[in-house]
Amino acid sequence: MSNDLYHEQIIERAKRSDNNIRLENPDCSATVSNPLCGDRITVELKMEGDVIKAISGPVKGCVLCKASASILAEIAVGMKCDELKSMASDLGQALKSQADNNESFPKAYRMFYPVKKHKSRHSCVMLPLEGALKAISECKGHSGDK
Amino acid sequence: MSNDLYHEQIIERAKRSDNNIRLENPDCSATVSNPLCGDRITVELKMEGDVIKAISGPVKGCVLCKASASILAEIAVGMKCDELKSMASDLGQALKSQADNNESFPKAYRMFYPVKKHKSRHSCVMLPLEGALKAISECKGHSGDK
Amino acid sequence: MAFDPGLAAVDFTILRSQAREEELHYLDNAAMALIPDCVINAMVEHDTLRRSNVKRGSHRLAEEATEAFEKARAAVADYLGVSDPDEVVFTGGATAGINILAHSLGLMFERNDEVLISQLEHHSNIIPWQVIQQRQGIKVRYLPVTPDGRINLERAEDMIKSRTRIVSVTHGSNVTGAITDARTLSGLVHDRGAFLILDGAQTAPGGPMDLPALGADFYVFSGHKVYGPTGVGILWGRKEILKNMPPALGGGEMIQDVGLEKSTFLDPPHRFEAGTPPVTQAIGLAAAVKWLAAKDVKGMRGHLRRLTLRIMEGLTQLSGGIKILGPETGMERIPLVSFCVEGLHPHDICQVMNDRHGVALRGGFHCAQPLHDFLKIDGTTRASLAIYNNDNDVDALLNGMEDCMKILG
Amino acid sequence: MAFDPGLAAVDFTILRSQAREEELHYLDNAAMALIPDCVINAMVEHDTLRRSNVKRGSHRLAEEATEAFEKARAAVADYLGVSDPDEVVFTGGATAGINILAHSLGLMFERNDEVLISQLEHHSNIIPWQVIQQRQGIKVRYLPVTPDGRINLERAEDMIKSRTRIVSVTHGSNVTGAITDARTLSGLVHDRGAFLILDGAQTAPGGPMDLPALGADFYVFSGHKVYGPTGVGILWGRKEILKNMPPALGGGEMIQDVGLEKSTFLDPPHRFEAGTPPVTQAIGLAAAVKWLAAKDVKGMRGHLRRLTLRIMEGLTQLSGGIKILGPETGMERIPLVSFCVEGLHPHDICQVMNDRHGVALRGGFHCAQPLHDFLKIDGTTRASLAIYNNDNDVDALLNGMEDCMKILG
Ligand SMILES: Cc1ncc(COP(=O)(O)O)c(C=O)c1O
Ligand SMILES: Cc1ncc(COP(=O)(O)O)c(C=O)c1O
Repeated sequence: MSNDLYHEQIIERAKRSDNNIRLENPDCSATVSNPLCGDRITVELKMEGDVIKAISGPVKGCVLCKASASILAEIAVGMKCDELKSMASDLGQALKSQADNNESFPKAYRMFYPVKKHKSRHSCVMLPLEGALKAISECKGHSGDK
Repeated sequence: MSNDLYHEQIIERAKRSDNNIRLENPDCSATVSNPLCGDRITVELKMEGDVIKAISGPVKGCVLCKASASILAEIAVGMKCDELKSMASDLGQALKSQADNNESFPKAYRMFYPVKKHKSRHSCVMLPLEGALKAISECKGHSGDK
Repeated sequence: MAFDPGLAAVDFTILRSQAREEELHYLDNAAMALIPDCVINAMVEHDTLRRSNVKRGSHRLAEEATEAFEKARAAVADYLGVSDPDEVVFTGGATAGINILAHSLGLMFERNDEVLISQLEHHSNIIPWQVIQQRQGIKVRYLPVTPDGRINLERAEDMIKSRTRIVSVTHGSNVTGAITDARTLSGLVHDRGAFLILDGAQTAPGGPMDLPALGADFYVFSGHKVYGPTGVGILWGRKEILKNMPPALGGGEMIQDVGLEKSTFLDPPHRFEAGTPPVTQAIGLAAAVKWLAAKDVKGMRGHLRRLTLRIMEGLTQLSGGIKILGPETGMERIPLVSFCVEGLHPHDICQVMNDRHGVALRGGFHCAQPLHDFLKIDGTTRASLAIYNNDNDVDALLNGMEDCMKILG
Repeated sequence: MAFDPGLAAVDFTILRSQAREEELHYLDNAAMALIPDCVINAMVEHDTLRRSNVKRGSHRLAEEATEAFEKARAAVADYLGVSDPDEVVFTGGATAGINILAHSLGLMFERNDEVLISQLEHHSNIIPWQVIQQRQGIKVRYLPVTPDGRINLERAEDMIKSRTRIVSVTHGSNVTGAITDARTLSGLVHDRGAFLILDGAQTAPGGPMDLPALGADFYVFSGHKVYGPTGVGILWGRKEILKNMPPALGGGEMIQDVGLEKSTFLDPPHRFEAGTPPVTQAIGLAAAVKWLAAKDVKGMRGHLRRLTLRIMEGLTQLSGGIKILGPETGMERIPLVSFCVEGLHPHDICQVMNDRHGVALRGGFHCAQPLHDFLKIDGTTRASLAIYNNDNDVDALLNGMEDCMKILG
């Protein structure tokens, strides 16, 4: 059953996610959307130097996008910007790779292995990470350090 | 052999035609061309009232066009404008008709029966007649009578 | 005798059991209909026997290809109920047709001229006009939509002004299913001296028609939605208007004379067919409309009306709050149903319906974002029907939706 | 071992003896090449198994169709020697490609900007620029042609001015057969900050290439001349330029966000693919270039060079005054030969060659009227070769021409 695109773990994760908590006075935020799906997600961050201290924001999206956002909310806190960046890049690579196992996926995202075969849905999984990276880049833009 | 598009009678007729005699002081003239082929023909007329007195003009065209022009030069003299017009219309109809004999063709043009099957070449046969009709309409335009 | 969709289904390899392993309830026909074997065969036959360029007959293949191509034009004219095949222009699709119109008619616009479209247009009938607006300072205005998803024709009378040159609207909405009353609208449009363009992408599949009776000046549609091939479409226009319209796209086979400074052009339809046309696809399209016209079209229409009604009633009965867009049950609509389910994303619905029930649906904005903005909804799920669909497909849809709402809800 | 055209000919139903009763020496390949069975089969397979609209995967068929379509894009990129498939835009043909460029780049032109083309262009690379000229007051200028039918690149240096935005020329002439030295020209063009467009309609059939090495910014070609289907073509462009180019044709599948006043667009290639693309034909085109690439392309080129030479030498030896256009024997040319026979009309030649000898030629202006005006000739007869042509075809041509001149002369 876990080769189904929408397997239980993902659906449960998506249902559990509460995506409407807003941060007060976030340091930065970004909204990204996927015109093909109509997914739209706003990521708000609180930073301490290079480290993510809090993350939240409303998600309007499909099950994959919600589950992915929920995982991110759980694991991003405490991460450095670079770590997040390389995790996003690993996930992107893993989705595109030819390997027929889930080992190249970042651990927290292994449940998304069945998405691999569905190219048109890769962006649903990636969107929350893209939002976070975009928020970070706004942050850096504002604070002036590169 | 006479079901060949280019049968001997047509080729001979085209070869015999001398298409470079020009009329002195024609009453009217018109140039028509067929952009698909590059055929171009100028028809010059001398009129007496409604009757064609002389016809000539340069033909740059294919065998079908030349043969058709040569026939026209032979039979047009003495014709009334309306007669020419209805002959042109008859020929056009005959080329388009479904009949499998040449009886609907104006007598002088029966040699063009095999062209019927070749829609793209109908215009080669029609071009000299169209030139003559255009010349006539110019004539009338100038003399003012309708 | 009742209409038997099975008599159409057998014409499609993809619908015969051997072709695919898993069940297929194809309800995505408004995006693209399946293609019957005889249409494929007509194209294969052309490509293997008469393959050649057209419009000039310098050898036998070219002559045969040209004749087949022009016969295809005549077959489409027949299907549309139009007496002059020269009013039928082959294009790449409905989108290409509207772009040709926007760019060609655009050459005749003056600053501050207006084009009136509607809020329920497909993007293909919005963006081309916005491009002309940006380039030439004309104004694009929008007829509003009624709450039940129809173009509000009551507003047409005062929105069509003396500066309105074009009214361009969908003949049948790919989202709400509403059908535009073209006769009434064309009267209003012509009273003001404007032209009426109908986007027929969703109405052309309905069977042979009497296009002149609609009163429109132009009508476009796509081959792939009328059981024909991709890569081809039709632009129909009234001869008198086409004759005075400059071409915006140029190339071979549409010119009279080419000079270094200026060129002159052939009469329609060739003037608007720049370059080598989609020859094989035109022949396929002709085969498709002939195939459709030979079916029991009246029976098909009744059958599809009945299935549409079953879907609407069945969805309404599901608990969980399904909202159906468009005209109410019983009102005229094309055979499609778009709906929203409170709290569920259309893509999730489509995925579960596909994976667990073999039902092919489409979810999202259906290329009609302004309509969704107006209705304040984030996307819809759409089931759209074609001649081969049957009660089984509707059962699969309704049962599937029940399951879907349980799983995702 | 010598290249055996028979190994290609067997791939074509139309060339296998059973298919047509009469002999066929098809020498009209520059207008349209024949299509091999495997290309037809690839399209039939797609239409019967994966028929669906693309760019959105809401169900299995749609996902499979989208994947096949994007794989086709990658196959074309491979054929062109381009590393990024997103630089490959599917169009309706070469003509559609140039029109897209003219209209899109046209949106970026200012009054008095210049576009430089040449006197040997195909109409498809003349009319689109004349349309923009008329609409926007830009200036179209013409590079002259040398007596042996090449674009005179020596004049390029002073004709490309600071106001020149675009240089758009044929890569291989469909009349003279001359090949344009793109590398040299691209240097001159880029020195002046302009863009170079190559019309590759006649060079694309030459086999897999290294497009980036030519230095051009854009390259267009048609499917039907590379053994692919009608109704599809390719526009290749450098990513950086495509990214900054506004779309001139609008519709579905190319938008980011549609507002009532203004819309934003997707990145290339989708930005330039408005509406449902020619899905099945794109897949056919990919099959065609893969088929061609798998042949002994080097052998084919040598073989076609040899046949071209035989035609040139054979025609020269016929008494009656045949004048061959284009580069002299031995100089590089694409495998076609256009010629004039003193006193004979090209259509008469084509008709007799078809009726009496089964040779398919093309006669007329070949959509290049300005070239014919420049050379002061009323039309030419053209024999053009493809991978399946053999010495038999050349014999038929040469013997036929001898007969033809006897009959008509
Ligand atoms: C109402 C409507 N108009 C236009 C189109 C565009 O058709 P195509 O994408 O075939 O050009 C569609 C198809 O999606 C449609 O539904
Ligand atoms: C040099 C050249 N350019 C452009 C074209 C136009 O190609 P198409 O008619 O397929 O658009 C042709 C084909 O005739 C050609 O030979």
